[in-house]
Amino acid sequence: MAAALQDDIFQLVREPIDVGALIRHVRAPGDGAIVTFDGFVRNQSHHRPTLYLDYEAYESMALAKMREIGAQLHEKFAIHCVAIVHRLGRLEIGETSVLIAVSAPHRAAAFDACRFAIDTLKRTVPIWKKEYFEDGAVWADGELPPAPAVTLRVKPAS
Amino acid sequence: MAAALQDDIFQLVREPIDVGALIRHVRAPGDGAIVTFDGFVRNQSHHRPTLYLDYEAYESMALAKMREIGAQLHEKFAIHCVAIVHRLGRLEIGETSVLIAVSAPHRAAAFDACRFAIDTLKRTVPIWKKEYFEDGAVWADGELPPAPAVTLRVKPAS
Amino acid sequence: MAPVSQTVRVKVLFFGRLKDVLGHSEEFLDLADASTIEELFALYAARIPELAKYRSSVVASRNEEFASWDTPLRSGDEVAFLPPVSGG
Amino acid sequence: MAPVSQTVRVKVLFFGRLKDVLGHSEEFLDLADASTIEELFALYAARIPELAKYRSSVVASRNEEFASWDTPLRSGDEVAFLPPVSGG
Repeated sequence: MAAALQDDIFQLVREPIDVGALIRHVRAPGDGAIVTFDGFVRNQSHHRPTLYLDYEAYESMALAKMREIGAQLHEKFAIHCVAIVHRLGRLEIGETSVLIAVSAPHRAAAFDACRFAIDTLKRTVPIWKKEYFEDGAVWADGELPPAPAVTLRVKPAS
Repeated sequence: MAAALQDDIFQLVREPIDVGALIRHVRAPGDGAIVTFDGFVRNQSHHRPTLYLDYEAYESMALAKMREIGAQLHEKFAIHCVAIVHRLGRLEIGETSVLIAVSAPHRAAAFDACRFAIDTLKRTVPIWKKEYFEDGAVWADGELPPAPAVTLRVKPAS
Repeated sequence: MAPVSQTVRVKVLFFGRLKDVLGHSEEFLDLADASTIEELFALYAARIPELAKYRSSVVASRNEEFASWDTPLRSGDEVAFLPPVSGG
Repeated sequence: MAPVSQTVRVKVLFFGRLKDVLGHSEEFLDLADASTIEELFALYAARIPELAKYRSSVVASRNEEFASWDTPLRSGDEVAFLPPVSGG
């Protein structure tokens, strides 16, 4: 697997995400395009007004999976640099929960990579969202990550 | 054609584009996703080092075409709001020439709309880029906008 | 009565490399009524032969809409000749 | 000589709704050597019957990699039971 470039960023944070700073971070004079995905807290879920959200993660594994996504981006797409930052803890309506910024010499790679990154993050990174409503809280519906069905065991030498 | 929402932005500017401000502008509590395309000046063109660029436009028509793209986005995609801003005049390496930000309740529409917008802008909006090198300047290769081949004339009533 | 031969006044704009070839970017021009965009371009190409070689890589607009070369012009029309666009 | 029956110590983590059902999020557990992740989950389901109904909507990881349910565990392994993820 290709090593992530030194200036890629993969972070879990508990403070507000500075979108502008991350876009500036991935910017370099050899590039021409940055595509950014900014996911933020909606004011409703399934037509029920949301008060706020709480995100938790299996932090060490989540960071490992985020780095893995970064490595996949460099393998699959002609990009220069990527930043993937997810916020944890309590988030208010309108606050950014995830920011992905991808720079590339050409726009097609930046679009494809950014979309691959958020799609893959939502399927594979162990982060969970609890939604708080007037009358209670529920864990959001999510996606079951694809796991190996069986272990391929190497037969021991006899 | 669907009317553009009042808070859409279509601008030609001669000052630096404030990417963060535009992302904040399209953000609304009912949305969950913003996809942004930030196109900026590369330090080379066909392997020749670029000094700077100069953009000119047929301004009134360019704005009309940008608004037309906005109307198409609202027709084709389930988005909330769009900002399309293009800079004119002299731009230095690394400066943003075009910024497109699209907000939507769901990310697929935001990605599709943002990409449609930049692809359509590059084919149809009358803006031209002159590239300045150490040894001279050239108008960049571009795309010929699709124009009607013939006029369909209504036969005058006799 | 046969109609009197008339002229129409149109505004003509050139951009990008066309502007460089022409040495100016806009002017008003009087044309025979019902002249087409094609005929308008031919007038300029007659004046500046170098223009002719751009004919196949130019599109025209009339009143800020892309227009076919056989579009007839009316008084007050604004016609622009647009080389391949390179915004973004 | 036949091998002596041994136990292995593993760290077990629960997240999201599983953590709510368990009432805690992590603990260390001693298991018979070569127990699988499936057997580990069954131990918890025996203790807290409500857990069983989550079995089909849970994936497991071993040492931060998604793992199949028949993965045998070794001493020092960190196993996590992960409900459907909802980041982003």
